[in-house]
Amino acid sequence: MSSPLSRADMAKIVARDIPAGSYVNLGIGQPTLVADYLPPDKHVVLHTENGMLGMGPQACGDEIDPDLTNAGKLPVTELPGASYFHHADSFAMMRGGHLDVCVMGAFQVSTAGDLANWHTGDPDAIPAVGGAMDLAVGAKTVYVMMTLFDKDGNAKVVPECTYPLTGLACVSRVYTDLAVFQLKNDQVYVTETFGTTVGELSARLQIPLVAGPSPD
Amino acid sequence: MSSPLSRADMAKIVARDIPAGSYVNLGIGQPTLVADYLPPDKHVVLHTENGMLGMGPQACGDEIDPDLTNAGKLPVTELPGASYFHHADSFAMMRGGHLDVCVMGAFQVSTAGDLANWHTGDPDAIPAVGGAMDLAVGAKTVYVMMTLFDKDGNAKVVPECTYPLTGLACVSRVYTDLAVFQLKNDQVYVTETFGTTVGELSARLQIPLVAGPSPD
Amino acid sequence: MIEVCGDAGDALRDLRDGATVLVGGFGEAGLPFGLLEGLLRCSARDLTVVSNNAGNGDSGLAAVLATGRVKKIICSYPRQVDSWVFDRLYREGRIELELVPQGNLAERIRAAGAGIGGFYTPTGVGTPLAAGKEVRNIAGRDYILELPIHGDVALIRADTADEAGNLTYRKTARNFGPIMATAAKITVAEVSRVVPAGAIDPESVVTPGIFVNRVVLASGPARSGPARSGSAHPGSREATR
Amino acid sequence: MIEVCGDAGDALRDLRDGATVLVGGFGEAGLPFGLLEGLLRCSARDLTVVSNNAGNGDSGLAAVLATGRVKKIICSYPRQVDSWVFDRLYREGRIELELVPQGNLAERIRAAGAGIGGFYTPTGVGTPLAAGKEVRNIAGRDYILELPIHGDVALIRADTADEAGNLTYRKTARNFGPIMATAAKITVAEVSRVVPAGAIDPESVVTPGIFVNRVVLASGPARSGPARSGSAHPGSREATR
Repeated sequence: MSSPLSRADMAKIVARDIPAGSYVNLGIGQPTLVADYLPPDKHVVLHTENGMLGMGPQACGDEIDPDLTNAGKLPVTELPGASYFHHADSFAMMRGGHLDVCVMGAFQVSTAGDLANWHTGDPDAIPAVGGAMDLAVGAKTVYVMMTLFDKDGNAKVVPECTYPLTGLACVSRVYTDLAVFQLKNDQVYVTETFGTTVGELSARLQIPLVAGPSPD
Repeated sequence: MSSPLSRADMAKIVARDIPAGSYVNLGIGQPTLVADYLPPDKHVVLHTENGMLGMGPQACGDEIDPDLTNAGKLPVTELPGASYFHHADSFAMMRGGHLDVCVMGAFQVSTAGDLANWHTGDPDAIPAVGGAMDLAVGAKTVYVMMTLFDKDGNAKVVPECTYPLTGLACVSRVYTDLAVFQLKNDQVYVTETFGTTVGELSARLQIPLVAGPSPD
Repeated sequence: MIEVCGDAGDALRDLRDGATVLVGGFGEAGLPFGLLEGLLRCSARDLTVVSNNAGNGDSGLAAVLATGRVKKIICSYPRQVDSWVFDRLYREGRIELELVPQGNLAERIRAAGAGIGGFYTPTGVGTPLAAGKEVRNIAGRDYILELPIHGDVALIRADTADEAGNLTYRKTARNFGPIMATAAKITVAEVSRVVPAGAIDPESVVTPGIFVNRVVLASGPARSGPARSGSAHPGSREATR
Repeated sequence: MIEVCGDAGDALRDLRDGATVLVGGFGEAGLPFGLLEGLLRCSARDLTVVSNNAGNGDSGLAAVLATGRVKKIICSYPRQVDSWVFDRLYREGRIELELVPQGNLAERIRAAGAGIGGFYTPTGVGTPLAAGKEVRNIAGRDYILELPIHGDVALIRADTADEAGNLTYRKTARNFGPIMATAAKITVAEVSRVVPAGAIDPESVVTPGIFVNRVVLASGPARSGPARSGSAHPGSREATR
């Protein structure tokens, strides 16, 4: 594409790349948008770590039930075939490698696939981790969805994370407004660019990039 | 009493000593007889480790359902207030110290409360342990119910077990045909005798016995 | 048999200074509001609270924290848009925080209830939250050792209780309730109704009665419709106060 | 979505030599007889079977053992009055036995499904079954380290499946089914009926569909009555073959 992606466009291509029939956890914030672009005939089942499989769209009006929320504490709905379970079972499902894909936001992702998304390292910040570390190590595939540069222009795909880590070598794809990256064996592959080129990105990121998808 | 107890009499006094409102697991074999002497108004709830609380009496005739058995694989019934759960939850309940009492048979019990009830030590025997070791360490109180002497006249309350152990220092009471013993701090207290005396028992068992209940 | 308490204060009568209190809920779903109000009126101090979050707004768990009687909280996600009570106490150094990844928190509570002495988890390896914890490689993967979290009291919100203490929950309000019920010496459940033993299908019991000591009826109308199998029963008591 | 297989042979099509097969059941309750018949007709050899018992009489698991294609069994209670097939193989040195206390067996299977690398259990401490295992004192009590048991395939018996793969069970036939379903790469459930997604109450699902890959209808009439909430549904398929 000829211009950077909007958030909605990013959500669309993440949704496009989720295999049909997958069990998927969408992290809080931006990744929840992905749900809007998963057609029912793709049979993707959404997991929310607060104890549910088969989560439906956000609830509106009369549908709102304070006992039925997603991990971001927003009211959601229930689809046919849903099930409820307690927190230990829910995280056993995650840690045990049963989820096919999780999609999370990030502050930084390293070329080795290390993820930093729970703490800015600011000594004054109140830390909160939630289920991010469990998702990072548990899902079979971790997709990150974020802008490629922060507000100050700093790259978020980096040689080594400087923020406190969430998980080691866990991210396999990074979806950004400017490009889609695959991370494999310490190599960074660029599979798509949006309004930029691999050469431009390589210069800005100051990391070696390989054009095209990783060999299988 | 003036004569040794029958099996039914032993079951009766075990039942008498189970506190009202207890959650109880009755091991396979002889201990299952105890259920017959627990009056409903005592509100004792029976656990069976194959995944049920609220087990009722053995099933007869049309009640028999191959999907509803006790740990001895005998058909049983379900009482109001029953619940079913899987094996990991069932043994979590046991290991987590939630059962008040379990009643088991034994080959030997030592004065320290060590229990041997799963293997005779015969090198030719095929070993089988089932849930015995889990019950031994899990229940708050372990009662043993057995004859005091084996067929060859060997004592089954012993200074040290010679058979392979099921659990260490786990038995607190031993109900036998000739006496009831409390085990505490390596002392053996005799709270009741049946057709014998503490002196006679001490001579036959060749272990020091204290007449009367243990101090609290 | 469970004890049906007249009010939350009665249900919390034996709460001691220094106790560890497990509080169910994820955000407000499954938060036992009535029991937390009872906790507000207790005098016990130096409490350790174990809960996924550290309170929202000024009510519920936040109100309890505001009393200054909680010395430590063990949770996964204290910082929220409306966690100002916790935020202030934390910045003032008036409350200690043990931050635990949510899955490790859940598994540590389960381990306590299940008599497990400790377990190896991959979650947190290589992160600041593994600091000081034993790392062990098992079958080619690194794990850290986590220990159980036991409670003196668990305060949970369920949907229906029967007189044998069996509980069902509602939707994602189930969350930490079933595992906290197993991990405390005394478990108190706030419920929408109490039905006779046998009115809950034994196949659908989520928390068996062995884990429940006391129940209190929630105030206000129940969110749920009548119990699926217990509604028509003449002995059922609904929360209508 | 699950795959509804035409027969047990189809459901077991990818079973390989050397595979570890988790087999549900406690005695005959919850034993997947149809799948075991399918296993009889497979050619895979050098199997490791994980099951509470080691077969009864001459059918079911005993018939599978009798083929000589099982090199090892991991179980808690092989010796029973009617375990003559296992007894003979064992005495002839033709089958290896790993004896595990029943609760440790269940917890090791659960650990595999839950991604736990190992756990400390008090069960077995000081006994011959702790031989060679690490002993560790935690908070004043001795525990032994136990490792997870993973399966390549789990063969379980459930009651109702919906098309999303959710399962319910019947009474004490539940036993090892729910944990084995979590611990294998491929889980096959033998069921009495398949109902449309949504026909099982989401609060009453015991095994969520994520853990189930294939289902096969049991032959012979179902022991249970129709599903509590799915019976009237026109899309339901009952086992009537």
